[in-house]
Amino acid sequence: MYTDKVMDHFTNPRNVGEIQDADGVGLVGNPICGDVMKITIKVEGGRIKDAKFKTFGCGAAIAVSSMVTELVLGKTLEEALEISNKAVADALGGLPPKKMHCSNLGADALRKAIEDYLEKQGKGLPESRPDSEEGGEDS
Amino acid sequence: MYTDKVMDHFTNPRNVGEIQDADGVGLVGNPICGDVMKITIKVEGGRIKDAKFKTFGCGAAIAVSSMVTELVLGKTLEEALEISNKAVADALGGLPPKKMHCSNLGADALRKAIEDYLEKQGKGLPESRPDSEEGGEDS
Amino acid sequence: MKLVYLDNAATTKPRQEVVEAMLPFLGERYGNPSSIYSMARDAKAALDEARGKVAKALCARPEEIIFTGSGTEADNMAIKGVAYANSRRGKHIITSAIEHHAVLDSVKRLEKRGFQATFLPVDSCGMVDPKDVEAAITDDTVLISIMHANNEVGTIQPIETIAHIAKNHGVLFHTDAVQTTGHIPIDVKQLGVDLLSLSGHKFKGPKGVGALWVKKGVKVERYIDGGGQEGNKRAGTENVAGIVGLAVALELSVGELEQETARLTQLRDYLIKGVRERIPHVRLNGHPTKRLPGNTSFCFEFIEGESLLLSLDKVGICGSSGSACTSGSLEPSHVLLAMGLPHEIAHGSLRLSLGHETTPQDIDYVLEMLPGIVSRLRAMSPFGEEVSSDSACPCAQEEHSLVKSHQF
Amino acid sequence: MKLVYLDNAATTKPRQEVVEAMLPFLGERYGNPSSIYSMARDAKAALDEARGKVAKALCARPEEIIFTGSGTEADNMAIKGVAYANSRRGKHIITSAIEHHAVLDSVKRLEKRGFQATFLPVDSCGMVDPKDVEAAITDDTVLISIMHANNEVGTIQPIETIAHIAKNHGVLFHTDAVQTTGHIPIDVKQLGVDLLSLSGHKFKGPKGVGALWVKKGVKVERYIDGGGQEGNKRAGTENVAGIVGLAVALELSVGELEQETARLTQLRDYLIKGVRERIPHVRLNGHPTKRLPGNTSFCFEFIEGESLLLSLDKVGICGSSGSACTSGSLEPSHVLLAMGLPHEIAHGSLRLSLGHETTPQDIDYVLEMLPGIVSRLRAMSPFGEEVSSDSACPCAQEEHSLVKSHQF
Ligand SMILES: Cc1ncc(COP(=O)(O)O)c(C=O)c1O
Ligand SMILES: Cc1ncc(COP(=O)(O)O)c(C=O)c1O
Repeated sequence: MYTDKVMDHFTNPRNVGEIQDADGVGLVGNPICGDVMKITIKVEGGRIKDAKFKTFGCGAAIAVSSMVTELVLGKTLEEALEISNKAVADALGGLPPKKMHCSNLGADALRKAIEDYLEKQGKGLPESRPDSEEGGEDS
Repeated sequence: MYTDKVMDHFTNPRNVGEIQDADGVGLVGNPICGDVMKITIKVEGGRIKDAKFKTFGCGAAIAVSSMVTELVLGKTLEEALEISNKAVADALGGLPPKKMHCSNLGADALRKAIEDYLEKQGKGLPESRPDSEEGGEDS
Repeated sequence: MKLVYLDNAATTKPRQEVVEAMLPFLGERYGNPSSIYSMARDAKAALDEARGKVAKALCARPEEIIFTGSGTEADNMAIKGVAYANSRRGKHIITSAIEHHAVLDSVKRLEKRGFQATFLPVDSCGMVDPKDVEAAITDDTVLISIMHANNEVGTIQPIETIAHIAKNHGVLFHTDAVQTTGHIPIDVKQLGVDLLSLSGHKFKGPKGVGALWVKKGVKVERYIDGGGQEGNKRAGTENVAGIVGLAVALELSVGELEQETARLTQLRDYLIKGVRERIPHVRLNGHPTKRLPGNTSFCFEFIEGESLLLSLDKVGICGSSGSACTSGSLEPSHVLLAMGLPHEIAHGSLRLSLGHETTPQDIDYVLEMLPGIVSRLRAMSPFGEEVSSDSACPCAQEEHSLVKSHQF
Repeated sequence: MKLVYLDNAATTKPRQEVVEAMLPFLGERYGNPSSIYSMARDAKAALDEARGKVAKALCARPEEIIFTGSGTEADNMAIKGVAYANSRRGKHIITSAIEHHAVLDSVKRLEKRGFQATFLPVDSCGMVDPKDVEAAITDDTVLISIMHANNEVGTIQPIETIAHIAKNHGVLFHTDAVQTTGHIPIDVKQLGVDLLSLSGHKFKGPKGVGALWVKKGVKVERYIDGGGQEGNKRAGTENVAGIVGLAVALELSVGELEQETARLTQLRDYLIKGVRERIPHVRLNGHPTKRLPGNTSFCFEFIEGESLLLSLDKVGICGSSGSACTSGSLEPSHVLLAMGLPHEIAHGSLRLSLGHETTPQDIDYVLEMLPGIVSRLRAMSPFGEEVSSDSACPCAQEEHSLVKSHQF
């Protein structure tokens, strides 16, 4: 059901935890649906220096969280905002169709964290917004 | 499905054939239903001296025909008329329920043969008539 | 005693390879395919592999295959499932008078639920006329179901032509291919059908497992409700061992189909010829050439089928009279009657269906034993006397007059 | 790696004796039970023997047993078959909210066909209240279907009491005994039910074969139409090997039921106690004592079931979350929700179901591995932080407030 990549990220998740003095916090999902992701980021010089996650959810949700925190490290905010849920799923070698909708929220949590950071900085969002709906297209 | 007795009478049927100068002939059944029995008898001194059958039908029909011709040998006409379809089935150790109705016509054929004989002799039927419907009762 | 099994249309012996493929799933690989741990995923993978094999054998896609508990269930699901799922398009169903009871009784059940049905006649060879199909279609027709080949007399129907007609009229078309799958080539696209039923035990797979192929996009209501198995289309924990067995059996049968067809056709024609030469008053049922490679079906006049079968069994020959399902019944075959045979002739039917293990020696043995058995039973028959030894096949009218002479 | 299979409620490993009993019917004894030659009569005799064994295990009569292709099919047939055959008596059906989907979805299907249904609630232990059953009965009620024991939480229902109520009101009563057959004593007369479903693979028989017991005289419409098999009550060539396997498995299970119940109950309670002692914020689902000998069901708060299962699988422990059938779904178990658990708690469910091969060492292994896995997942959970180490089982309200603090 899950790719080896998913299982690897599920079994050895990268960047678990919470940055105590985070520059941005993103929380998405709903415990009623069984998936909640919290991503905390540290920003330095317009780049994401650190990202950590905490996730309540299925194997896919945990792997997605792990993968997105890995993908984003060192990226500029603009680059980070371009990471889509679909891109995260692709980086994991794909997800079962059912999981595309509900558990594939990593990029959303990341964006929320960046938005939180920008808000705190009193800045708006950069112009380009990746299609956040795209993740579910092939299910 | 069939008892050993039925299979014995089917495999080695007794009294197959037709008595050429028969004293009585009984023909029952219907080829459309798949069962026709013809019994021919020879009567001497009020007793059945010989009985033969020809049957178009299933295994049960053939075994029943064989059994009835065997049961009747040496019997008086009165005794012969008391043989019921059920008695023939019992003598065979029983028949499958489905076969009780349609294929268990041996006693009927025998009675027809006796009636035929009595008619030719210008006599009526003796008083006691066995319940010819009885054969099908426990199916 | 020698055993000559000539009832391969009723069921077949599972191949050794099939049983071997099944065994692990009755043993260590017993996981429930719906569970998520490795052992269960292994069972799921085996199901997927089986689905792929069946799809390949039919030139279809894996996701179009739904495994069922029998060919009968596949037929029920096809007919009732299409009828209910598409009842807004219409409530009229067309089928033939010679379908297997799995189809006939499903259609009759629907008649009790407010649907209308037409049961098309067949000609004396058991063939459905595509023109009749077309003429029967109304604005209300939602489904046509015509079998690929008949199980009793072996006649192969003009499915492509009928499918074409169905498509032209926008009517869904199901074919019961239980007798043909693994026996004659099947390409669902070329056939042009929308649904197709098959059954494992007819091609040397296990009993109690079948499949329904449903063309992508065709709406079929789930027939067995419950869990989400089979893509939510057929509930119930999967018969993993059975499904694996079915798939292996089908793969092997399709792999050797060409040689087997040639071999069986020759044996079949040898048997038909031999019977006709040796036994008078016999007729061949079904189409002389458009018939299943393994099917022979005869009517021996003046005798009844069951006594013939029992006599054959005594010498180790396994055959059937009508279909296995109806052989417990006293009614003659609805197929033979639909072909216009009078009841008393239809009662004398014998189907000898050849299969993978059938050898020329088996046929020789039948040709050696059968004439004596038929003679013996005829000698016991009250009709036998009137029979001349004229070996020309008497036509139905002659028979009728023979019977009438008895005034029944 | 050690494999600890604790998903016996999903499926069980067929016994060696079962497979051995089946094999001849996948080999030399392959006859079609409907045919009439000796080889086929042999298969028929095997079916009769199997029927006798199943009847004996249920204290029923052989002719009351109908073999089916799964427990699911038995449930479909019971519910739809009774509804259609007795629809003149009424069109209202009563069932519970915690039935298996085979029952729930059958009832829902009937709702689409003009029947009405009542889905009774259960208490926090998953128990149906017989008073609710009685209160739900109307003049139009034709069938009540309440499961013997629940497959997820193991709660055993007061079937005798409900059956008594049904009888008093002249309503037919079906029980889904798929989880209890072969596991707790069943005497259909004592239970007082009219129909009972069972499934082979739940008691160490093969998958893809089940049975429906129908009390003599109770009218049930045939669900799978076709040939005259199973006393004309269920068409389709019989899965002879599967039926033989089911019967042998049931006979063996019933033979050792008493010892197994004692052994499993002890192991079960040992597991429950161990989990509760070692892991905080865990609740036991289902009734503390009126539960299946082999069933344990927990909710671990702050974590989600699938990630728990995957983690257990990594160390060779096979369990399930909700039922196997729904584990592919994202919805939490309808059973846990009906018992009043909030969604976020229901997501964290784990069923470990013990069986014939389960040893004390297996339980020790679980008790060794599970606490670490739960801690690790909780450490990953955004809810974990707020959790005090207080090991008292938090009630649903506390959970709700915890969740609300996240403002979702
Ligand atoms: C209570 C209950 N009913 C019905 C079923 C369905 O039986 P089967 O798996 O044979 O379809 C199951 C198990 O899946 C069950 O646990
Ligand atoms: C043409 C045809 N359809 C359907 C069936 C039913 O298949 P099954 O025996 O798997 O129920 C059969 C055989 O019995 C058949 O020959």
